[in-house]
Amino acid sequence: MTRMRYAEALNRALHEEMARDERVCVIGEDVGIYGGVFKVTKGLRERFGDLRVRDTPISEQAMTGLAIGAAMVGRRPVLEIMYIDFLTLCLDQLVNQASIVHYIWAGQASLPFVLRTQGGAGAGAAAQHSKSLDALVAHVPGLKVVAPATPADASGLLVAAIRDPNPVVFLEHKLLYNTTGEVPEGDHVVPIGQAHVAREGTDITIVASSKMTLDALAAAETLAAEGIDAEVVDLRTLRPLDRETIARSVRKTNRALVVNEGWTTGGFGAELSAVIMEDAFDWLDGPVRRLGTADRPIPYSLPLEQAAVPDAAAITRAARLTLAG
Amino acid sequence: MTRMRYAEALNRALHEEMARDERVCVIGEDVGIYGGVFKVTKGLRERFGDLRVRDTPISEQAMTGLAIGAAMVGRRPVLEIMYIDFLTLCLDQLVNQASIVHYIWAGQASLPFVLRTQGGAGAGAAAQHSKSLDALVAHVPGLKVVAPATPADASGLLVAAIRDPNPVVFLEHKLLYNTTGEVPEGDHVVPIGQAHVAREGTDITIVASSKMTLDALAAAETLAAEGIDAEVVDLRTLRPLDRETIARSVRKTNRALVVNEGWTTGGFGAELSAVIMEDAFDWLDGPVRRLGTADRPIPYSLPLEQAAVPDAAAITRAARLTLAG
Amino acid sequence: MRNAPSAEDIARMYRQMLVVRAVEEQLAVLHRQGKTRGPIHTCIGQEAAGIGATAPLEREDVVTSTHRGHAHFVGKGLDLRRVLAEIFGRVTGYCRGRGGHMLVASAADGLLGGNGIVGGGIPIALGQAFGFQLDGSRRVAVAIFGDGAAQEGTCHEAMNVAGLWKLPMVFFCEHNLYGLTVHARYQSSVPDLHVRAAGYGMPGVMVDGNDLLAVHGAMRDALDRARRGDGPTFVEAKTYRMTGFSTSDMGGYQPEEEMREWAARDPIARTRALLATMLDESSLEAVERAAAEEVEAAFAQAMADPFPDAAELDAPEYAVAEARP
Amino acid sequence: MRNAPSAEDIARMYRQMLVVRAVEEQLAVLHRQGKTRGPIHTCIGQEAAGIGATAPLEREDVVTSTHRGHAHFVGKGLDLRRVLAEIFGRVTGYCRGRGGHMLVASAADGLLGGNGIVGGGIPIALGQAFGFQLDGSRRVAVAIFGDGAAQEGTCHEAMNVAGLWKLPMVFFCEHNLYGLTVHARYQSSVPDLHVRAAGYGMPGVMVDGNDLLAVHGAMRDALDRARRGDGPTFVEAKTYRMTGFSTSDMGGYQPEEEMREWAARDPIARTRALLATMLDESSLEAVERAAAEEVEAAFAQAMADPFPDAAELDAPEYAVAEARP
Ligand SMILES: Cc1ncc(C[n+]2csc(CCOP(=O)(O)OP(=O)(O)O)c2C)c(N)n1
Ligand SMILES: Cc1ncc(C[n+]2csc(CCOP(=O)(O)OP(=O)(O)O)c2C)c(N)n1
Ligand SMILES: [Mg+2]
Ligand SMILES: [Mg+2]
Repeated sequence: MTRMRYAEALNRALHEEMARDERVCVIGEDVGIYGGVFKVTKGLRERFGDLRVRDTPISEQAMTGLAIGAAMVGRRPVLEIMYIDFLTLCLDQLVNQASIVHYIWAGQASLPFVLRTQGGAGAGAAAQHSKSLDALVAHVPGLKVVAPATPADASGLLVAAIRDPNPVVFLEHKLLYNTTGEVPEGDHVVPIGQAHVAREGTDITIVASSKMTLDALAAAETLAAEGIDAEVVDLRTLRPLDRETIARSVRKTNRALVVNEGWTTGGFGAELSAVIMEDAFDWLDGPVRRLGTADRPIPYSLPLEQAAVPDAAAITRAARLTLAG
Repeated sequence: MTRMRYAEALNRALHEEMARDERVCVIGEDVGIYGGVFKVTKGLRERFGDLRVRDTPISEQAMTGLAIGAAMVGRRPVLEIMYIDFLTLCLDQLVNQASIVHYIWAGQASLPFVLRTQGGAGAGAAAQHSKSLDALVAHVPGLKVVAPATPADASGLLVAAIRDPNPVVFLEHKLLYNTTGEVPEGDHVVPIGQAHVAREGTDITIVASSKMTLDALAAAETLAAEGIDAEVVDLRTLRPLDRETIARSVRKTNRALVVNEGWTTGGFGAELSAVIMEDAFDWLDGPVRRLGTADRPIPYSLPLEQAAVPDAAAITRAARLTLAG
Repeated sequence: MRNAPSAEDIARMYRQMLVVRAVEEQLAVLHRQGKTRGPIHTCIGQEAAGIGATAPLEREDVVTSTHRGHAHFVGKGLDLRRVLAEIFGRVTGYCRGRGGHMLVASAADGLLGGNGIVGGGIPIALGQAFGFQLDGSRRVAVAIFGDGAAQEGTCHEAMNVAGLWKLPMVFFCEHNLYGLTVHARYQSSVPDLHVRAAGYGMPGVMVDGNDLLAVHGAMRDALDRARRGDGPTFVEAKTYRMTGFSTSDMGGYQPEEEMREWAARDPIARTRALLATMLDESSLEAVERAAAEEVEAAFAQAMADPFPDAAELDAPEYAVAEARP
Repeated sequence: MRNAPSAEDIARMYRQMLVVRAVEEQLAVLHRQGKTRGPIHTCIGQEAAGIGATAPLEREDVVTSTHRGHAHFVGKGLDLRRVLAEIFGRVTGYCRGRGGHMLVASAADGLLGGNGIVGGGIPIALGQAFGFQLDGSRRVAVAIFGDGAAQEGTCHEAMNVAGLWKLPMVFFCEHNLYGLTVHARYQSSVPDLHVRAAGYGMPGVMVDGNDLLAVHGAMRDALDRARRGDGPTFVEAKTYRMTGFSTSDMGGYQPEEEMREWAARDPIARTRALLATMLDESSLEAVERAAAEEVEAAFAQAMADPFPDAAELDAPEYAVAEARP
């Protein structure tokens, strides 16, 4: 185990996978000479050369297609899209091209590529640089979507994503890059599709992912002081969703709060609520509660942004209401 | 009242609104000389000229921006995007631009434009021309999303959409264009944001929209023959959602099936399920059931496409299961 | 100049052109009989362009095609029966009937693949070329697209990257004067699209797209250039769609005089006239008979082939192992 | 050639340039003191381009700006205090603090608006120009964007439409040699972007972007052309960002020699030298003092202004009536 930052864990995984497999290449805006605006691709160009680590023009559509095409002929590209807000520019290639190839071509080709991006609010980056658009990709058959909360999971899931023969959308969070945690040595792989109980508890299940997992864990401590024992399920993967782990937890606690940083309406929290409805209705002592970002474009000014986006305090309040519901 | 096809009802609404308000203009691929590939814009160019009715290059991104910019300076553009599948190309302009202007600029501008498009399967149009991507836009604050099922609602909602000072995504369905129904004469406006009980019933609520409403009504007839009295709520508007009407119905019937033609996972059906959970949990005698398209790219071959997409028979089966649940 | 193709080469291409023409004429007949499903786009009149662009390719070169790909499928050597089976949704089709007419793909033949998203295949070809450059191979990626597609952002982004990175790629534009029903004069700010190549650091070439040898020669030059590592070429083939946009075209927008003018330049007649200077009439007739027989046999087989079982819908959403061309 | 601007005009623009420079230098200081929030992009070294592009505009002309818009805000006549208040998230800001640094907009001044999506404003300007053309007005829409943005698909699509429809529009490209941290040689297939204009049926002009009069003159010509109904112009201003990309830039990628070379061409020094041939030293100093005082006062006011109340988050998602510039 080594203690490191989330960004470092990702960087290490990239170094290791590029060294391990010559087919892995890294492309994106500012990923080469500068090492990425969040420094996740630091040192890769120096080590692996400017053919395998390529600074690209600002052309997200073409870059997504580039990743698809390169994967189709045997490469394993890792594409960095600087902000998840720009995923809207990649979506045609993801939805109409990447997601269909394996199934529609009846298995003639697989597309082993990773689209790394980062989202989330809290940095005063305003309406076009703070969103959490996970719902847009988690809806699409053929894509996998992961959203690790810890350095260990970031590293292990990135390795798994690079080795996966499918397109994987890899969601990081701008406020997680500087968080630290222990990361196992050696060939550390976290399988895609497995949620994980980050904290055991008996009174309520809080389902979360990415930064919301950390906030949920903090909320659980506050709740514990009030005598409420919360279980926190960290999804880690949004698609394919580990319904089993969620259902098992809710069947135990009989109460559920689902937290997702995307906009509440039509967000991934809706999917979680529906899944609990379907898999654990008879065990529920009250309605599943949803917590997400307010249904507004994310405002810049600090008091407004803080009011818009869930944090540990908001989760704590929502958990109390869930138990009262 | 006049009996007409859904496509004709839309066409009439466009004619009337263009005649009524000089600011209304129509843009899109093949909307002018040809009158639209579904003939919804027929006769407009001849009548209103080629400045107000413009055939455009195949440039969906720019066309969406064009609608935004023209709306910003006082026009009321109606943009046709030929297939909803291409909405992925419009999404950046919709999500990062159109949806934020009113709120983020603190009311300095409104964007009165309509993006008309059509979706849905059943025509053998395959994976890139058969989707129902309503979930992608219904998630976005600042956009309105409507999906009429009948000629009367198509006409009345299109008029409302054109007169609305916000961006409205107007979802048609390729298999509805040739369906017929009575359309009121005169200034027929159906307010955005109001669902409507298309069939009253006492045993189960089926929530649907667009073509699924017709299928749900057909299913209700079959169910009636079995002694099951289904209520069908036709949403008409997906965003802002009329939660009231849904809740009222479910509180009466105590059972709910939500039907949406989009992919099931992360689809708009999830939002409906979550909303019922939140607004009517205590009235539910069993879990809300979701019915959507199979979580696969939509296959071409008839037996596969039929198996993938919900129809009246699938709704009937799902309703029975809901009551058994 | 390189050696011109031999009489034998030309006869082979002539036969391919005849096959394409016969296939499409037969599809139109079957459409009228209600025996096809979904729209079918024919390239009648464009066979010299489509065959001239694909016949000079080596098997390991790859092509991204369009919604109008029959000539590319034949030129790239696909098995006609399996192409037709795909068009008829049979399990013996290249994609087991999942793709349909617009999504035919044959990984083994480097046809990767048809595409229903206008401009959607261009960035994928870019990625394939990028993969080949990384491999240091002599493979070339050919993006085929229409004059309408050239107005999509993807085309521009891909041209810039290809020119910048000197990728082994050919942009082959079939300029048939129309994008769906709209004449190029309403779609393009310039009549000749190859002039844009200068803005992307690559040569732009224009050829008479109804002159098989001209297309073939331009394509060979472009391929040589790409294999030498000198980068991409933009080839614009001026041609004409002698029929409607698709089998669902209601017509009325192609002026009769224009149709007549182009009929006089029918590439099949022209290629026959050319061959007649090299082969005697009976050899020509033998070629024609062979083509007709090939087509007849392929239709007979394909239409007798079985549909996939509905249960195939559940084929895996994800690849479990890498599969590639 | 038209009359050159008077000494008074130049002095006014010089003062605007000084204001921009002083604002940005002060923002950098405040950033280091932790008193700003989110990234702030400065245009130090580019003031002649930004002011030269916007100062010749009439009030009813409109500008879509970028993430680096301070010069445009000042050149278009916005109130500095309200610009700064927006940057500091105050309720007195143009967007009541909701927009922040990248999303300043002033409908009354035709600044519509800043934009954090690279290339995102270009199609919106296209739509504004389309609206003006429909109105038959003499207003012009100016899209300002960087050399990086010119590689986005939106730029190409918009150029094609503008050239095709002869819209009253100017494409003003601030070519500052970098897109974020990546040098143009890694982003653009051609060193000069104005050469692309030929592919879109519009004139392309290149000017020394650090020469205020050259920019101003090119812009006036372009505006005249647009007002005459002759269509768009692409103006490329070659300039340089004398500082990092934003306040969060970690540097290291701009070679010292390059920095030195461009420092010698500092547009402020050059404009001062030019003015010194027209005005005496004390007049110049008066201008400089006035600029400094204006900036100081604006900062003092803006930073004393209140934040919005958190409850403002709930401001309406939708417009209820039309509002427009
Ligand atoms: C992104 C997208 N926009 C629009 C369409 C609808 N459409 C299909 S083919 C076509 C015309 C394409 O014109 P061109 O590229 O010239 O090809 P051609 O049909 O002439 O061969 C259009 C508009 C589509 N399939 N995809
Ligand atoms: C669509 C999109 N892609 C990427 C970014 C991240 N980004 C912000 S500014 C920038 C560089 C833009 O370069 P250029 O257009 O030359 O403008 P400059 O910063 O040089 O003024 C990038 C890549 C973004 N904001 N939007
Ligand atoms: Mg064409
Ligand atoms: Mg730049």
